[in-house]
Amino acid sequence: MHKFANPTQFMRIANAIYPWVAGICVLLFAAAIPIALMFSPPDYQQGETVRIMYIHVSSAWLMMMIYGIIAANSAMFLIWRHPMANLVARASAPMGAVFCALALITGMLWGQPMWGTFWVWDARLTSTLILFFLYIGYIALADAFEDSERGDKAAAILALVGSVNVPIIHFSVEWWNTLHQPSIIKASKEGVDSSVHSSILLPLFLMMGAFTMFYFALLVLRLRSELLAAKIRNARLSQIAGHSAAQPAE
Amino acid sequence: MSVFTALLSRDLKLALRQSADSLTVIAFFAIATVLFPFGVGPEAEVLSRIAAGVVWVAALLAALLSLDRVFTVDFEDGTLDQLLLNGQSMTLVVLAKVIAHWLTTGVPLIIMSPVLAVTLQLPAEGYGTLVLALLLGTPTVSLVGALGAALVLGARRGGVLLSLLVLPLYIPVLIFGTAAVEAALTGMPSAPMLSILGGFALIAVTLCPFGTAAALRQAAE
Amino acid sequence: MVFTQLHFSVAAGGAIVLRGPNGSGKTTLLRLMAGLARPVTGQLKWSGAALEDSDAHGKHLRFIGHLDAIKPAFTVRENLTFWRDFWNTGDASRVVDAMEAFGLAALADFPARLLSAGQRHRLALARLIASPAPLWLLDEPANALDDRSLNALTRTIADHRAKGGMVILASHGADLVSGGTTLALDKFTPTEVMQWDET
Amino acid sequence: MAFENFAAFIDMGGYAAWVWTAYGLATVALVGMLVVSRRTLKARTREFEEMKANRK
Repeated sequence: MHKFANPTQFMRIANAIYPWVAGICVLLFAAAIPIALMFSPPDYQQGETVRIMYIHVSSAWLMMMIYGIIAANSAMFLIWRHPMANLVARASAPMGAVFCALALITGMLWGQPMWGTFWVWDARLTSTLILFFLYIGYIALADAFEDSERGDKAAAILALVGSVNVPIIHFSVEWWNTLHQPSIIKASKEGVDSSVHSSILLPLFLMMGAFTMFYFALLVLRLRSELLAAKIRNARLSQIAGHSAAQPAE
Repeated sequence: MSVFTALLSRDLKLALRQSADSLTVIAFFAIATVLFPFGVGPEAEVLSRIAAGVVWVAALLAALLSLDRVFTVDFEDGTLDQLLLNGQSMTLVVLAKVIAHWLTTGVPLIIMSPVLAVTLQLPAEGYGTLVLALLLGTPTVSLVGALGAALVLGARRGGVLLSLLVLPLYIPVLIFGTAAVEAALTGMPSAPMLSILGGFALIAVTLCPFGTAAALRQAAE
Repeated sequence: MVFTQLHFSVAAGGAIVLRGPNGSGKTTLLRLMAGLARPVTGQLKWSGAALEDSDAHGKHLRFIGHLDAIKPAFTVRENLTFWRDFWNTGDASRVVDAMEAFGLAALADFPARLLSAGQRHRLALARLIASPAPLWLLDEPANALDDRSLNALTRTIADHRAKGGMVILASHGADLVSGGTTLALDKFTPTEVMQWDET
Repeated sequence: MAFENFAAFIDMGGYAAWVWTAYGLATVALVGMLVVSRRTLKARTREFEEMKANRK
């Protein structure tokens, strides 16, 4: 584990697997898109709108996976002070927020034809919305300080707090939803769940795989640029330190 | 324990001397609640349906308003550095601060809530549960809020950022707090919701002080 | 953060004066020693044992920084009493001793918001006497002090050392200690905060 | 193939507006992230190279 804490080591491995990840990502997309859009059959209840589900569920999967990755890396950063873990968390957060937004929007686009309205206070949509706010809070907090190290630590603590809270929020919203929701929506939701068969699973897994690989490939790119930013910042800092120490001699 | 008692009594004394601060929060609570009848109309049926929710939301917003100053003043005048050097435990310091905050804002909010509920036509069965729910829910509000306040110390736009961080975390308290009152109104037992609120408070009191202490330490660094 | 290869220790009754230009890291070093900041690498030892728990380290020391930690709504006496109660070292009568030592006795029941900058600084320094601790970390303690207060401070530091106390202070002005070690911080090369290997 | 002809494919069983908007937005989001990330990477690489050159 500690081997990965060294940025040079980490990036050497990351750069080595990057072409593979990117390649697999392209292949998966090449397979997933035609199957999801053309070759898979429409759902007997949902009709063609089931095709939205492939990207909706994939986005939702990534927003949760990325939150997990951020929380785990924040813990590693706070406990062992691995600089790389911090960079992984910070580079991931904007992507998590985008996938979260995508899950919300595709969920709405799926809900309109199915439920007749863009927004219902469905447990999943509501939890997703709250998770989106958590992402925005994380990103805002990480960027709110003049001293970037403070932002790193504050955001890492927030991510850990969030990771305790996400299950609690999810449970609360789920419970609240069963208390308030009329049964019609529940029924149509169960329709989706019970109709999960192989013709849907294949494009779904392909799409989820493609999205996941896309995230990892982009993560490597973003890590490179975060590392460069850190180098630039450090170079500037040492210039300032050099100047002030040189002053009395002049 | 000297750390805890000294700090708690200092904060209470300060709050008493600057009682305008607490009164402002209460005034905000009242104003925010009173806005709702103007927004939804004065019909007793509508108001009594939303009364519990409105009181809870307004209480959360009022508490949020007061959180800003929990650590900011101490941070700016150097007191926080000295508190960090307490020699015993930072968790005790945090607990003293949180309890002081709860006593100076949570308790006044609870006392004020039945009065505001009257203006919103809350049926008679609801008052006991509303006060109980607030009593069990506001400690979590103070604990989680203090954590948020510690995280945004020294941040740009700290106040707005604080609400962005803390409000989503308040949703579970809000859900069960209003559900408890609703249960009481429909003649169902409200004990399960109240015990869940108590459970939240227990989780918060075991975890939040550590997080807050860590956040305060890194704020001073 | 800004120094490398810095190694020093202070014995009972000893004193260290940190000297260096602005930005050389005197404050940073004092805060590191107080446990308020953590070194990227390196160790802080107390009586030969490495300090792991920064919470407990607080009881060894008093730190007087640029910010005075004074509540303007409290009187001078209340401000001091709170800190004495908070740390709970020394008896309650020391609050009065502390005010006398720094010429604040006449102001005891005035609200601190009426104090001048110099008086506020003296009130901050009075905490050293009100609630004693073996190690004093003082950041530019001579700032804003007149000659009489400067003498009071010099005397207080000498008393503290005579009783086996230690003092580490940052200063670019007056000499407040006799026979202490001087540590010139500009000799240590500044380095990068986090070192990255070139790829 | 789930569709009889190209027109049916475009029509998506009457749900064209929803399905194509969803896929369109997903494309915009993914391509957008890729473009933004690559652009910052390039900008930072350039800045870093310039700093190195200036130092020497």
